[in-house]
Amino acid sequence: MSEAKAHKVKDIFVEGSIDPAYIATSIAKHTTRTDIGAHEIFLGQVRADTIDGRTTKAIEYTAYRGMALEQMTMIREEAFVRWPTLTCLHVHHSLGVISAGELCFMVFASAPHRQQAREAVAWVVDRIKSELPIFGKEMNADGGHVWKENR
Amino acid sequence: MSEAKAHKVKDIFVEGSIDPAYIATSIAKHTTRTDIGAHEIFLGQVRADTIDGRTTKAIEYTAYRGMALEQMTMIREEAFVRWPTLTCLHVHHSLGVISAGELCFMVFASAPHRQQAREAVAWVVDRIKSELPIFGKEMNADGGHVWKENR
Amino acid sequence: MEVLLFGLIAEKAGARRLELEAPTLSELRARLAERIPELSALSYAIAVDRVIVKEDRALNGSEEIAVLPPFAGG
Amino acid sequence: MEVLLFGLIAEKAGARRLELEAPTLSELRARLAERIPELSALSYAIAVDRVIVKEDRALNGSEEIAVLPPFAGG
Repeated sequence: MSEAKAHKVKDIFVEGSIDPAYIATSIAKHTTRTDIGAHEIFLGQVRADTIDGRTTKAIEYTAYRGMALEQMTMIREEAFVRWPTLTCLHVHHSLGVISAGELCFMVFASAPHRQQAREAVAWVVDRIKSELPIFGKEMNADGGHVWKENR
Repeated sequence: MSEAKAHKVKDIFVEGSIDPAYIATSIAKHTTRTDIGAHEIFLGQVRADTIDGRTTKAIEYTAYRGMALEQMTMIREEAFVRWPTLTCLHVHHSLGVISAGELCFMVFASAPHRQQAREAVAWVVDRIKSELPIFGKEMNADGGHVWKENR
Repeated sequence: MEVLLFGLIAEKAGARRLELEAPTLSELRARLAERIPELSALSYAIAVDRVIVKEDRALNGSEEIAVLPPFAGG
Repeated sequence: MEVLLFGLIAEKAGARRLELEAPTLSELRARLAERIPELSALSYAIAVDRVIVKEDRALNGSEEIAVLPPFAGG
Protein backbone atom coordinates (compact mmCIF):
# COMPACT_ATOMS: atom_id res chain seq x y z
CA MET A 1 0.00 0.00 0.00
CA SER A 2 1.48 3.36 -1.04
CA GLU A 3 1.65 6.24 1.41
CA ALA A 4 -0.56 8.25 -0.92
CA LYS A 5 -3.22 5.56 -0.89
CA ALA A 6 -2.94 5.13 2.86
CA HIS A 7 -3.37 8.73 3.81
CA LYS A 8 -5.89 9.99 1.34
CA VAL A 9 -8.97 11.17 3.25
CA LYS A 10 -12.02 9.90 1.39
CA ASP A 11 -15.45 11.39 2.02
CA ILE A 12 -17.72 8.58 3.16
CA PHE A 13 -20.80 10.76 3.61
CA VAL A 14 -23.68 10.95 1.16
CA GLU A 15 -26.72 13.17 1.46
CA GLY A 16 -29.85 11.02 1.66
CA SER A 17 -30.28 7.26 1.45
CA ILE A 18 -28.00 4.87 -0.43
CA ASP A 19 -29.53 3.81 -3.74
CA PRO A 20 -29.36 0.04 -4.49
CA ALA A 21 -28.51 0.98 -8.09
CA TYR A 22 -25.40 2.75 -6.78
CA ILE A 23 -24.38 -0.46 -5.02
CA ALA A 24 -24.82 -2.37 -8.29
CA THR A 25 -22.59 0.14 -10.09
CA SER A 26 -20.03 -0.20 -7.32
CA ILE A 27 -20.07 -4.01 -7.64
CA ALA A 28 -19.87 -3.86 -11.43
CA LYS A 29 -16.74 -1.67 -11.31
CA HIS A 30 -14.79 -4.63 -9.90
CA THR A 31 -15.13 -6.90 -12.94
CA THR A 32 -11.80 -5.69 -14.31
CA ARG A 33 -10.06 -6.68 -11.07
CA THR A 34 -9.62 -10.37 -11.85
CA ASP A 35 -7.52 -10.92 -8.72
CA ILE A 36 -10.71 -10.56 -6.65
CA GLY A 37 -12.48 -13.75 -5.64
CA ALA A 38 -14.75 -12.50 -2.86
CA HIS A 39 -16.86 -9.45 -2.09
CA GLU A 40 -18.48 -8.95 1.29
CA ILE A 41 -21.06 -6.19 1.66
CA PHE A 42 -22.77 -4.96 4.80
CA LEU A 43 -25.79 -2.70 4.42
CA GLY A 44 -27.54 -0.88 7.25
CA GLN A 45 -31.27 -0.22 6.79
CA VAL A 46 -33.40 2.06 8.97
CA ARG A 47 -35.74 -0.07 11.11
CA ALA A 48 -39.27 0.98 12.09
CA ASP A 49 -38.79 -0.07 15.72
CA THR A 50 -41.71 0.39 18.07
CA ILE A 51 -40.67 1.35 21.61
CA ASP A 52 -43.29 2.28 24.23
CA GLY A 53 -45.91 2.40 21.49
CA ARG A 54 -43.94 4.87 19.36
CA THR A 55 -42.74 3.78 15.93
CA THR A 56 -39.65 5.18 14.23
CA LYS A 57 -40.52 6.53 10.81
CA ALA A 58 -37.07 7.92 9.95
CA ILE A 59 -33.64 8.71 11.36
CA GLU A 60 -32.00 12.08 10.78
CA TYR A 61 -28.24 11.57 10.69
CA THR A 62 -25.71 14.31 11.40
CA ALA A 63 -21.96 13.97 11.85
CA TYR A 64 -18.89 15.76 13.08
CA ARG A 65 -17.51 15.39 9.57
CA GLY A 66 -13.91 16.44 10.14
CA MET A 67 -13.35 14.04 13.03
CA ALA A 68 -15.38 11.25 11.40
CA LEU A 69 -13.28 11.36 8.23
CA GLU A 70 -10.03 11.38 10.19
CA GLN A 71 -11.21 8.40 12.27
CA MET A 72 -12.30 6.61 9.08
CA THR A 73 -8.90 7.18 7.47
CA MET A 74 -7.21 5.56 10.48
CA ILE A 75 -9.65 2.64 10.48
CA ARG A 76 -9.08 2.14 6.74
CA GLU A 77 -5.30 2.16 7.13
CA GLU A 78 -5.46 -0.30 10.00
CA ALA A 79 -7.74 -2.58 7.98
CA PHE A 80 -5.20 -2.74 5.12
CA VAL A 81 -2.47 -3.57 7.64
CA ARG A 82 -4.56 -6.27 9.33
CA TRP A 83 -5.72 -7.80 6.04
CA PRO A 84 -2.85 -7.12 3.62
CA THR A 85 -4.51 -8.97 0.75
CA LEU A 86 -7.58 -6.73 0.88
CA THR A 87 -8.09 -5.37 -2.63
CA CYS A 88 -10.47 -2.54 -1.81
CA LEU A 89 -12.70 -1.12 0.87
CA HIS A 90 -15.63 1.20 0.18
CA VAL A 91 -17.59 2.91 2.95
CA HIS A 92 -20.65 5.16 2.69
CA HIS A 93 -22.84 6.63 5.39
CA SER A 94 -25.94 8.73 4.88
CA LEU A 95 -26.59 12.18 6.31
CA GLY A 96 -30.01 13.81 6.53
CA VAL A 97 -33.41 12.20 6.96
CA ILE A 98 -33.50 8.50 6.02
CA SER A 99 -36.92 6.83 6.09
CA ALA A 100 -37.57 3.39 7.58
CA GLY A 101 -36.77 0.79 4.93
CA GLU A 102 -34.07 2.90 3.28
CA LEU A 103 -30.35 2.14 3.33
CA CYS A 104 -28.10 4.41 5.41
CA PHE A 105 -24.77 2.56 5.62
CA MET A 106 -22.57 0.44 3.35
CA VAL A 107 -19.25 -1.29 4.00
CA PHE A 108 -17.95 -3.18 0.95
CA ALA A 109 -14.66 -5.10 1.00
CA SER A 110 -13.09 -7.20 -1.74
CA ALA A 111 -10.20 -9.67 -1.52
CA PRO A 112 -8.82 -12.71 -3.33
CA HIS A 113 -10.40 -15.02 -0.73
CA ARG A 114 -13.52 -14.80 1.39
CA GLN A 115 -11.96 -14.94 4.83
CA GLN A 116 -10.21 -11.56 4.55
CA ALA A 117 -13.21 -9.78 3.02
CA ARG A 118 -15.54 -11.23 5.66
CA GLU A 119 -13.33 -10.40 8.62
CA ALA A 120 -12.53 -6.92 7.34
CA VAL A 121 -16.19 -5.97 6.85
CA ALA A 122 -17.19 -7.21 10.32
CA TRP A 123 -14.31 -5.34 11.93
CA VAL A 124 -14.81 -2.11 9.96
CA VAL A 125 -18.57 -2.04 10.64
CA ASP A 126 -18.00 -2.50 14.37
CA ARG A 127 -15.26 0.15 14.47
CA ILE A 128 -17.40 2.69 12.58
CA LYS A 129 -20.37 2.13 14.86
CA SER A 130 -18.30 2.68 17.99
CA GLU A 131 -15.78 5.30 16.87
CA LEU A 132 -17.24 7.63 14.27
CA PRO A 133 -18.98 10.76 15.63
CA ILE A 134 -22.27 10.21 13.83
CA PHE A 135 -25.55 11.12 15.54
CA GLY A 136 -29.03 9.82 14.86
CA LYS A 137 -32.34 11.42 15.73
CA GLU A 138 -35.05 8.76 15.58
CA MET A 139 -38.17 10.54 14.41
CA ASN A 140 -41.40 8.94 15.55
CA ALA A 141 -44.66 8.80 13.66
CA ASP A 142 -46.28 10.84 16.47
CA GLY A 143 -43.95 13.80 15.86
CA GLY A 144 -41.63 13.19 18.80
CA HIS A 145 -38.05 12.00 18.62
CA VAL A 146 -35.47 9.97 20.54
CA TRP A 147 -31.69 10.16 20.14
CA LYS A 148 -30.23 6.86 18.99
CA GLU A 149 -27.32 5.36 20.94
CA ASN A 150 -25.14 2.51 19.67
CA ARG A 151 -24.49 -0.05 22.36
CA MET B 1 -41.22 -20.61 10.42
CA SER B 2 -44.06 -22.49 8.77
CA GLU B 3 -43.59 -26.02 7.50
CA ALA B 4 -44.42 -24.81 4.01
CA LYS B 5 -41.68 -22.19 4.15
CA ALA B 6 -39.22 -24.63 5.63
CA HIS B 7 -39.62 -27.36 3.09
CA LYS B 8 -40.07 -25.47 -0.14
CA VAL B 9 -37.20 -26.38 -2.46
CA LYS B 10 -36.01 -23.18 -4.12
CA ASP B 11 -33.90 -23.31 -7.26
CA ILE B 12 -30.64 -21.51 -6.52
CA PHE B 13 -29.10 -22.06 -9.95
CA VAL B 14 -28.93 -19.43 -12.67
CA GLU B 15 -27.54 -19.92 -16.15
CA GLY B 16 -24.57 -17.59 -16.69
CA SER B 17 -23.09 -14.95 -14.40
CA ILE B 18 -24.97 -12.99 -11.75
CA ASP B 19 -25.78 -9.46 -12.94
CA PRO B 20 -25.03 -6.67 -10.41
CA ALA B 21 -28.32 -5.05 -11.49
CA TYR B 22 -30.12 -8.19 -10.31
CA ILE B 23 -28.46 -7.80 -6.91
CA ALA B 24 -29.65 -4.18 -6.77
CA THR B 25 -33.20 -5.30 -7.52
CA SER B 26 -32.93 -7.93 -4.82
CA ILE B 27 -31.72 -5.33 -2.29
CA ALA B 28 -34.44 -2.86 -3.30
CA LYS B 29 -37.19 -5.44 -2.71
CA HIS B 30 -36.46 -5.29 1.03
CA THR B 31 -37.43 -1.64 1.55
CA THR B 32 -40.96 -2.65 2.55
CA ARG B 33 -39.59 -4.92 5.29
CA THR B 34 -39.06 -2.24 7.93
CA ASP B 35 -38.15 -4.84 10.58
CA ILE B 36 -34.83 -5.34 8.76
CA GLY B 37 -31.83 -3.41 10.08
CA ALA B 38 -28.95 -5.29 8.46
CA HIS B 39 -28.17 -6.96 5.16
CA GLU B 40 -25.05 -9.03 4.67
CA ILE B 41 -24.11 -10.08 1.13
CA PHE B 42 -21.35 -12.41 0.00
CA LEU B 43 -20.44 -12.45 -3.68
CA GLY B 44 -18.07 -14.90 -5.32
CA GLN B 45 -16.20 -13.65 -8.38
CA VAL B 46 -14.17 -15.80 -10.78
CA ARG B 47 -10.46 -15.11 -10.27
CA ALA B 48 -7.89 -15.16 -13.08
CA ASP B 49 -5.40 -17.20 -11.04
CA THR B 50 -2.10 -18.05 -12.65
CA ILE B 51 -0.76 -21.48 -11.67
CA ASP B 52 2.36 -22.92 -13.32
CA GLY B 53 2.20 -20.16 -15.90
CA ARG B 54 -1.40 -20.93 -16.89
CA THR B 55 -4.07 -18.31 -16.29
CA THR B 56 -7.72 -19.12 -15.67
CA LYS B 57 -9.93 -17.24 -18.13
CA ALA B 58 -13.24 -18.78 -17.03
CA ILE B 59 -14.83 -21.49 -14.93
CA GLU B 60 -17.50 -23.79 -16.33
CA TYR B 61 -19.83 -24.79 -13.51
CA THR B 62 -21.99 -27.90 -13.51
CA ALA B 63 -24.02 -29.36 -10.66
CA TYR B 64 -25.85 -32.44 -9.54
CA ARG B 65 -28.96 -30.31 -9.32
CA GLY B 66 -31.31 -32.64 -7.49
CA MET B 67 -28.89 -33.34 -4.67
CA ALA B 68 -27.64 -29.74 -4.52
CA LEU B 69 -31.18 -28.38 -4.09
CA GLU B 70 -31.99 -30.93 -1.39
CA GLN B 71 -28.78 -30.09 0.47
CA MET B 72 -29.53 -26.38 0.10
CA THR B 73 -33.02 -26.85 1.51
CA MET B 74 -31.54 -28.54 4.59
CA ILE B 75 -28.90 -25.84 5.00
CA ARG B 76 -31.57 -23.14 4.69
CA GLU B 77 -33.80 -24.81 7.29
CA GLU B 78 -30.88 -25.20 9.68
CA ALA B 79 -29.92 -21.54 9.20
CA PHE B 80 -33.42 -20.37 10.21
CA VAL B 81 -33.23 -22.60 13.30
CA ARG B 82 -29.76 -21.35 14.25
CA TRP B 83 -30.64 -17.69 13.65
CA PRO B 84 -34.38 -17.46 14.42
CA THR B 85 -34.51 -13.70 13.81
CA LEU B 86 -33.23 -14.08 10.25
CA THR B 87 -35.73 -12.28 8.01
CA CYS B 88 -34.66 -13.76 4.68
CA LEU B 89 -31.93 -15.70 2.95
CA HIS B 90 -31.31 -15.59 -0.80
CA VAL B 91 -28.81 -17.87 -2.53
CA HIS B 92 -27.79 -17.99 -6.19
CA HIS B 93 -25.10 -19.99 -7.93
CA SER B 94 -24.18 -19.81 -11.59
CA LEU B 95 -24.04 -22.71 -14.02
CA GLY B 96 -22.26 -22.64 -17.38
CA VAL B 97 -19.17 -20.71 -18.41
CA ILE B 98 -18.41 -17.73 -16.15
CA SER B 99 -15.52 -15.48 -17.23
CA ALA B 100 -12.86 -14.15 -14.87
CA GLY B 101 -14.19 -10.97 -13.25
CA GLU B 102 -17.82 -12.12 -13.39
CA LEU B 103 -19.94 -13.04 -10.37
CA CYS B 104 -20.85 -16.71 -9.88
CA PHE B 105 -22.22 -16.91 -6.33
CA MET B 106 -24.38 -14.82 -4.02
CA VAL B 107 -25.51 -15.39 -0.42
CA PHE B 108 -27.70 -12.57 0.90
CA ALA B 109 -29.13 -12.60 4.44
CA SER B 110 -31.22 -9.96 6.20
CA ALA B 111 -32.06 -9.61 9.89
CA PRO B 112 -33.06 -6.98 12.43
CA HIS B 113 -29.45 -6.78 13.69
CA ARG B 114 -26.09 -7.27 12.04
CA GLN B 115 -24.78 -10.17 14.12
CA GLN B 116 -27.34 -12.67 12.87
CA ALA B 117 -27.03 -11.63 9.22
CA ARG B 118 -23.24 -11.72 9.40
CA GLU B 119 -23.01 -15.10 11.10
CA ALA B 120 -25.65 -16.66 8.87
CA VAL B 121 -23.92 -15.57 5.65
CA ALA B 122 -20.52 -16.86 6.79
CA TRP B 123 -22.00 -20.18 7.86
CA VAL B 124 -24.15 -20.65 4.74
CA VAL B 125 -21.26 -19.78 2.38
CA ASP B 126 -19.01 -22.32 4.09
CA ARG B 127 -21.67 -25.03 4.11
CA ILE B 128 -22.45 -24.50 0.41
CA LYS B 129 -18.78 -24.66 -0.57
CA SER B 130 -18.25 -27.92 1.31
CA GLU B 131 -21.58 -29.70 0.85
CA LEU B 132 -23.20 -28.80 -2.45
CA PRO B 133 -22.28 -31.05 -5.40
CA ILE B 134 -21.14 -28.27 -7.72
CA PHE B 135 -18.19 -28.83 -10.04
CA GLY B 136 -15.91 -26.28 -11.66
CA LYS B 137 -13.74 -26.68 -14.75
CA GLU B 138 -11.12 -23.93 -14.73
CA MET B 139 -10.51 -23.11 -18.38
CA ASN B 140 -7.07 -21.72 -19.08
CA ALA B 141 -6.15 -19.14 -21.68
CA ASP B 142 -3.95 -21.76 -23.40
CA GLY B 143 -6.96 -24.01 -24.08
CA GLY B 144 -6.27 -26.52 -21.29
CA HIS B 145 -8.29 -26.97 -18.14
CA VAL B 146 -7.97 -27.98 -14.48
CA TRP B 147 -10.78 -29.20 -12.22
CA LYS B 148 -11.32 -26.88 -9.26
CA GLU B 149 -11.37 -28.36 -5.76
CA ASN B 150 -12.61 -26.51 -2.68
CA ARG B 151 -10.32 -27.08 0.26
CA MET C 1 -29.07 -49.37 -12.62
CA GLU C 2 -28.22 -45.94 -13.96
CA VAL C 3 -25.15 -44.27 -12.46
CA LEU C 4 -24.73 -40.49 -12.87
CA LEU C 5 -21.20 -39.15 -13.38
CA PHE C 6 -20.05 -35.56 -12.85
CA GLY C 7 -17.11 -33.26 -13.53
CA LEU C 8 -13.71 -34.91 -13.74
CA ILE C 9 -15.21 -38.39 -13.37
CA ALA C 10 -17.57 -37.85 -16.31
CA GLU C 11 -14.62 -36.56 -18.31
CA LYS C 12 -12.49 -39.64 -17.53
CA ALA C 13 -15.40 -41.99 -18.26
CA GLY C 14 -16.26 -40.16 -21.48
CA ALA C 15 -19.89 -40.29 -20.37
CA ARG C 16 -22.32 -38.65 -17.96
CA ARG C 17 -24.22 -41.86 -17.29
CA LEU C 18 -23.32 -45.53 -17.05
CA GLU C 19 -25.61 -48.57 -16.94
CA LEU C 20 -24.27 -51.00 -14.30
CA GLU C 21 -25.67 -53.85 -12.24
CA ALA C 22 -24.56 -54.54 -8.66
CA PRO C 23 -26.37 -55.95 -5.60
CA THR C 24 -24.28 -53.92 -3.13
CA LEU C 25 -22.42 -50.63 -3.04
CA SER C 26 -19.03 -52.35 -2.71
CA GLU C 27 -19.73 -54.39 -5.82
CA LEU C 28 -20.86 -51.25 -7.60
CA ARG C 29 -17.52 -49.65 -6.69
CA ALA C 30 -15.74 -52.64 -8.28
CA ARG C 31 -17.83 -52.35 -11.48
CA LEU C 32 -17.07 -48.60 -11.64
CA ALA C 33 -13.34 -49.25 -11.24
CA GLU C 34 -13.46 -51.67 -14.19
CA ARG C 35 -15.27 -49.20 -16.40
CA ILE C 36 -13.18 -46.17 -15.35
CA PRO C 37 -9.58 -47.31 -14.82
CA GLU C 38 -8.49 -43.79 -13.69
CA LEU C 39 -10.96 -43.92 -10.79
CA SER C 40 -8.53 -45.54 -8.33
CA ALA C 41 -6.27 -42.48 -8.56
CA LEU C 42 -9.12 -40.03 -8.01
CA SER C 43 -10.89 -38.63 -4.99
CA TYR C 44 -14.65 -39.18 -5.18
CA ALA C 45 -17.80 -39.90 -3.18
CA ILE C 46 -20.87 -41.93 -4.04
CA ALA C 47 -24.36 -40.61 -3.35
CA VAL C 48 -27.30 -43.00 -3.05
CA ASP C 49 -30.62 -41.24 -3.46
CA ARG C 50 -28.83 -37.87 -3.12
CA VAL C 51 -27.09 -38.68 0.17
CA ILE C 52 -23.39 -39.52 0.36
CA VAL C 53 -22.93 -43.06 1.60
CA LYS C 54 -19.59 -44.33 2.90
CA GLU C 55 -20.43 -47.77 4.32
CA ASP C 56 -21.41 -50.73 2.18
CA ARG C 57 -25.12 -51.35 1.70
CA ALA C 58 -27.48 -53.41 -0.40
CA LEU C 59 -28.90 -51.89 -3.60
CA ASN C 60 -32.20 -52.90 -5.15
CA GLY C 61 -31.57 -51.24 -8.49
CA SER C 62 -34.15 -48.47 -8.06
CA GLU C 63 -31.78 -46.05 -6.30
CA GLU C 64 -30.41 -42.87 -7.86
CA ILE C 65 -26.64 -43.41 -7.79
CA ALA C 66 -24.11 -40.60 -8.45
CA VAL C 67 -20.33 -40.53 -8.51
CA LEU C 68 -19.10 -37.14 -7.30
CA PRO C 69 -15.62 -35.66 -7.64
CA PRO C 70 -14.52 -32.96 -5.14
CA PHE C 71 -16.96 -30.09 -4.80
CA ALA C 72 -16.03 -26.69 -6.22
CA GLY C 73 -19.01 -24.41 -5.65
CA GLY C 74 -18.68 -20.76 -4.76
CA MET D 1 -12.66 29.56 21.81
CA GLU D 2 -15.37 28.06 19.63
CA VAL D 3 -16.98 24.90 20.93
CA LEU D 4 -18.91 22.68 18.49
CA LEU D 5 -22.05 20.94 19.77
CA PHE D 6 -23.75 17.93 18.21
CA GLY D 7 -26.97 15.90 18.38
CA LEU D 8 -28.73 15.85 21.74
CA ILE D 9 -26.22 18.31 23.25
CA ALA D 10 -26.85 20.86 20.49
CA GLU D 11 -30.57 20.36 21.02
CA LYS D 12 -30.30 20.97 24.78
CA ALA D 13 -28.06 24.01 24.26
CA GLY D 14 -30.31 25.40 21.53
CA ALA D 15 -27.14 26.05 19.50
CA ARG D 16 -24.56 24.19 17.41
CA ARG D 17 -21.69 26.42 18.55
CA LEU D 18 -20.77 28.21 21.77
CA GLU D 19 -18.11 30.82 22.35
CA LEU D 20 -16.34 30.00 25.65
CA GLU D 21 -13.00 30.86 27.26
CA ALA D 22 -11.10 28.44 29.50
CA PRO D 23 -7.38 27.82 30.10
CA THR D 24 -7.84 24.10 30.78
CA LEU D 25 -10.18 21.32 29.75
CA SER D 26 -11.54 20.94 33.29
CA GLU D 27 -12.41 24.65 33.40
CA LEU D 28 -14.01 24.31 29.96
CA ARG D 29 -16.16 21.49 31.34
CA ALA D 30 -17.27 23.80 34.16
CA ARG D 31 -18.16 26.60 31.70
CA LEU D 32 -20.13 24.11 29.57
CA ALA D 33 -22.07 22.89 32.61
CA GLU D 34 -23.04 26.50 33.41
CA ARG D 35 -24.26 27.13 29.86
CA ILE D 36 -26.03 23.78 29.46
CA PRO D 37 -27.63 22.80 32.79
CA GLU D 38 -28.84 19.45 31.38
CA LEU D 39 -25.27 18.40 30.63
CA SER D 40 -24.63 16.83 34.03
CA ALA D 41 -27.36 14.27 33.38
CA LEU D 42 -26.05 13.40 29.91
CA SER D 43 -23.39 11.06 28.59
CA TYR D 44 -20.86 12.90 26.40
CA ALA D 45 -17.21 13.07 25.36
CA ILE D 46 -15.02 16.05 24.49
CA ALA D 47 -12.78 16.01 21.43
CA VAL D 48 -9.79 18.35 21.22
CA ASP D 49 -8.54 18.73 17.66
CA ARG D 50 -10.71 15.75 16.62
CA VAL D 51 -9.34 13.35 19.24
CA ILE D 52 -11.34 12.40 22.34
CA VAL D 53 -9.53 13.57 25.47
CA LYS D 54 -10.39 12.24 28.90
CA GLU D 55 -7.64 13.69 31.10
CA ASP D 56 -7.34 17.36 31.93
CA ARG D 57 -5.00 19.42 29.74
CA ALA D 58 -4.11 23.02 29.02
CA LEU D 59 -5.87 24.81 26.16
CA ASN D 60 -4.38 27.71 24.23
CA GLY D 61 -7.62 28.77 22.57
CA SER D 62 -6.65 27.67 19.05
CA GLU D 63 -7.93 24.11 19.45
CA GLU D 64 -11.00 22.73 17.73
CA ILE D 65 -13.23 21.66 20.62
CA ALA D 66 -16.33 19.48 20.19
CA VAL D 67 -18.87 18.09 22.65
CA LEU D 68 -20.09 14.69 21.47
CA PRO D 69 -23.15 12.77 22.65
CA PRO D 70 -23.19 8.95 22.19
CA PHE D 71 -22.41 7.80 18.66
CA ALA D 72 -25.18 6.34 16.56
CA GLY D 73 -23.66 5.63 13.15
CA GLY D 74 -24.61 2.62 11.06
